[in-house]
Amino acid sequence: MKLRVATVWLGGCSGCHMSFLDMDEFLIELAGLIDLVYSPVIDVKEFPEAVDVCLIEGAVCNEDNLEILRKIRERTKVLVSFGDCAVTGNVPAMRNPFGPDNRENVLQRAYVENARNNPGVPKADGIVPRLLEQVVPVHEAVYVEYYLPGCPPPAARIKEVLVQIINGQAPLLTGPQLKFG
Amino acid sequence: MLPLLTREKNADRVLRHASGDKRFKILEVHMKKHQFRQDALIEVLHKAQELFGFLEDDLLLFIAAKLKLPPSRVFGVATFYHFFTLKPQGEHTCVVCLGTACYVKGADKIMAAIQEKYRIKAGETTPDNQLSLLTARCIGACGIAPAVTFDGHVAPKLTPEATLEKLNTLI
Amino acid sequence: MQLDDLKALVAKHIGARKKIVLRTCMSAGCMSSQADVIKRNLEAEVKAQGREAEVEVRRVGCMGFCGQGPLIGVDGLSAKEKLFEFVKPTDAPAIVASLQGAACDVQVGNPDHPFFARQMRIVRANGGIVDPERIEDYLAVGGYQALHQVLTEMQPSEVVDEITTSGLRGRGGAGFPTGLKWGTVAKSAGAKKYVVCNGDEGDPGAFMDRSVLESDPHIVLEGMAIAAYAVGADQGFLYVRAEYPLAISRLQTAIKQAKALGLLGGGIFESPFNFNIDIRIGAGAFVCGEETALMASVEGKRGTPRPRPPFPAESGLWGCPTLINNVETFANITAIINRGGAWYAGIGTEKSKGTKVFALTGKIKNNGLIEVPMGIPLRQIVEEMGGGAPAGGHIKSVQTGGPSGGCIPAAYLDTPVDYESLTKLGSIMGSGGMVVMDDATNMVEIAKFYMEFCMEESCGKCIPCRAGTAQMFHLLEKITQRRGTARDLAKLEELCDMVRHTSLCGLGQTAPNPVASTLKFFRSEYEALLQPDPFGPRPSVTTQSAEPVTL
Amino acid sequence: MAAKTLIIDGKAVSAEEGATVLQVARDNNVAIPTLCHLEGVYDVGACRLCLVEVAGSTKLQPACTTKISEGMNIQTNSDRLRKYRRLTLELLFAERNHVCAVCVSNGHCELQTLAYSLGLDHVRYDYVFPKWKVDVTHRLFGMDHNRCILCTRCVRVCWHIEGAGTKNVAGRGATARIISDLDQPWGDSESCTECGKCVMACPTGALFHKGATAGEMEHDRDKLEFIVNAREKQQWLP
Repeated sequence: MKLRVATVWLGGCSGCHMSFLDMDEFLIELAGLIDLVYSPVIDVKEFPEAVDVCLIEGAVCNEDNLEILRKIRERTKVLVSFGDCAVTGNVPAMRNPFGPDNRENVLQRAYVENARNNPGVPKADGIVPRLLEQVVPVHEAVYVEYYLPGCPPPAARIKEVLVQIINGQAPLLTGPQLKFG
Repeated sequence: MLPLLTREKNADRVLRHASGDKRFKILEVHMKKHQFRQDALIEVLHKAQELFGFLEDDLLLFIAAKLKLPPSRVFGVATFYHFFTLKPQGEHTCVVCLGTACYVKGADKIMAAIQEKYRIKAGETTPDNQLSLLTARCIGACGIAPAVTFDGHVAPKLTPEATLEKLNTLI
Repeated sequence: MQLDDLKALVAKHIGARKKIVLRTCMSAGCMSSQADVIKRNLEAEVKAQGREAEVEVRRVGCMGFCGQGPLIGVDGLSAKEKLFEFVKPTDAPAIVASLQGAACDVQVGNPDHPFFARQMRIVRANGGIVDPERIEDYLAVGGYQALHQVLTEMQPSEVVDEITTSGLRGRGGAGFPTGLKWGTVAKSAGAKKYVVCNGDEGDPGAFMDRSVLESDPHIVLEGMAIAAYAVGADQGFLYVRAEYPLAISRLQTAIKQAKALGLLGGGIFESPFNFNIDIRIGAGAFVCGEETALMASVEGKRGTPRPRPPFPAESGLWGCPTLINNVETFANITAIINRGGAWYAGIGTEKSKGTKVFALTGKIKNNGLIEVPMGIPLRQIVEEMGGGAPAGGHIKSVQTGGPSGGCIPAAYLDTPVDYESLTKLGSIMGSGGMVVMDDATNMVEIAKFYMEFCMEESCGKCIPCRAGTAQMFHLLEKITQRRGTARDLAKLEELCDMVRHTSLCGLGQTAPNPVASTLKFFRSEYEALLQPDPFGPRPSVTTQSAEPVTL
Repeated sequence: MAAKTLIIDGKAVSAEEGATVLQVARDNNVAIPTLCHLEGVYDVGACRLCLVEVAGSTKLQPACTTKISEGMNIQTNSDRLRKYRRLTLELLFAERNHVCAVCVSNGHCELQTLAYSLGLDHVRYDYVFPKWKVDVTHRLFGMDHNRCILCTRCVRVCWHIEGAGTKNVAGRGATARIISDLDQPWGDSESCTECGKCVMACPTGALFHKGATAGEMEHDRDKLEFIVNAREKQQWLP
């Protein structure tokens, strides 16, 4: 049976997924080795049950992130923090040092100060999820088995980890393969 | 820019300014007593704080100039020790001892009561400049815990109520 | 000045004494309850009642029973001293009248109380007896005779030998053999050497050194002078916390008086030995109790420690060999010289000789300072001398060693108080703080209290102490706020080990002790606060695909 | 000077008396990680990364300040030491705001390099996210306190190589910080000679040349060693 693999995009720039797509021709080989059951690049709405491996891009920034992450943890055997935002909080977490008001300030900056048309923070339910007081890396919210740092992780590094996992090994990165940033 | 040749240097300005203030004279006499030794810096800072109430930048620069020390060294020392303050203090000070003996006997509750009533945290001064709230690590008065120092006088075996009452009469 | 001149001075001083002496404790504890007003009132009352011929009021240092203060001791009335407790300024007329037999309702203490009876006073022999601001009083109890003896009859090496024989160990906490330290400094080459007295008593809940400095400053000065002679130093520094203004002013007075009589300064007792002592005032930094940090502070710098070796004995103040001992260590010296090292070695246990002063505080009936022989069971101290927990409470643990020590549970109260036994329990002797906690005390909160202390007192130089104590405090906060999980507790334990073994100085190395010892003896209190971890680690999983992939 | 023989990681080596364990290890190609150590200035033993095990001693010793002695038996890379080093780095990353992706020194940072060399793939401790300022008032240089690890290299080069004493540490504990003069904006400092040695010395992106963008800031630490050798040993060529 092929591994049921998911990738998910939380609070991040999607650069890690771009890097994933950068694996080029290996993607074709990969398609024969795994079942991609959930991902921003495929059209599945609900995170499925019984997933073997999930790569998580992005930090935990809002209540939606937290909710889906917990669901993912319950339905997945192995979680991999995918990229610096997931591993360290990285750029999304740069609002944290600005204290308890950082949420309001971020929204103000994004939707009012930088708005060309119709400035105003969206208020209706379900449009902008409530931001968490602090952005946290994935492993502060749920337990994570493996870490794949980099901003973004180069395609070769992602491939290395995937191949090891598919081969049933605990992925092991060493030296510059672990470089943050 | 390289050291400014035209503008007056900070140290010169401070020395000129200090010549009109008697307290600087007293401080200088004190430094002389220590032969302007650099290792007397902490003693000098004690005296300066006693004379001026707190250590402002010009005062630190004056000391640096007289003891022939780089300003960064004087600032580094002044901010290392909790006893020195670089901000002006309120009319009255209230130092709550948070040593272990006082703590197990309820100093935290005394602290909470003052913070709640005067809406200031440790290290802060009320907006009307009446009261500065400080904490001490241990004033060595453990036998009479919990102890609070009001304007330099230690009061023994206090309760939150008694402390607030003392402050009431003080302010 | 020669010894005979001193003796004449003493004889005159004793001759001027009056029959009845009202000893008024004017140490910081009793002063906070208006002991100065009480003394003034007593003096006025003695005059008013016309008793000036027979009665004198004497300012004395700490009598020890601080929790019952202000205290007035009465000598010369009967064979036994009488002790008035909880004295108020308005009690003065009644107290003076009682000297002639009038009834008096001021509470009278029992001098046979185990709090006093179980004590053995060497360091505090003169506390509460001599006037700390009059050198004549100190001379009258044999003061400076030990210094005279070493200067006139002993070689420096003989002094070191005597201290070695006594088995005295450093009273600042670590318990390093004092004789060995003196010997090392004495042997170190150097034209200039220093003697430093560490009076930076920073442990919260400890006030032994304050009391000694306030009550009997000369015993410390004399101890330092003897040490200086033994190691070949001519300059001393006495480092005192700024939080102890009374101790500082009494030391200044004492030094001035000793200099005036030629007991400090040049050519002491008309010998070639010179010794000067300067006071250095701390400014609120616990880390300055660490000897290398203290030296940096004496040099007027930021009080940050440095790696040892080199040890101060070889390279200390300004690179010169430097002897650093604690106040209580120096206060033991005159007795050892006067009565011999062998006598001292006969007190205490095999490895811990002599007596130790403790500040007995916290949830206990009798608060105050006690001096007991080493090896006394902890139970005797807290139950017999201390009278146990106040009504309704039960003793849960005894904290020794302050932020560097640990909490000893009630089940171990039969432990003898000596360096090794306390260390075995995960605590330390420390400088002598002994804070009793009853069953209302939450041990996790206590651990957090100490960790916050260490975090705020960390100098910030080394990473494990600066960032490690901050993380440990954060974890303790999470746990006490019921946000912590078993994983957080594991991280806390991991940091206990790491901070202990990698920190630069004693502050960091011992900072985990209060956490480690409460985890050892009161683990269930931590566990009761932990939260479930539903998104925590999974049972181990394997992912095995059908075909191996080739790269 | 007498030669001493000792064992480092099971290998017998000899070296001149007075040398430190770190010097001898490096001369013999034994890598010991360091952060506060900098060739050319005295050591402070603050980062604790170079701690080694010395047989017969229960205490770990910093290789940078520990002098060798005859018959010493040293372990530089035990499991225990690796664990402590990793923890030390975790504490550093959690302490301030090190965001490698947007750092001027990304790719040229000693902290970053050490982290991956020691296998640090994530930080298990909660990030503190303190609020620190960036001082860009100086004409040529900037100081980002978010990236400072308080190694005090800048302080030491400013005092002992340049002699200006502009930089020092103020405050203490977690709030300790590097200052210029009386904690003024760097640009207002009267003592700064603009020599740039502090920037050369910095192991991270805390001190940087203005105008350097992410990944562009390379520190030239060899220059400092060169200056010291030229000044003290009259040696201009390696």
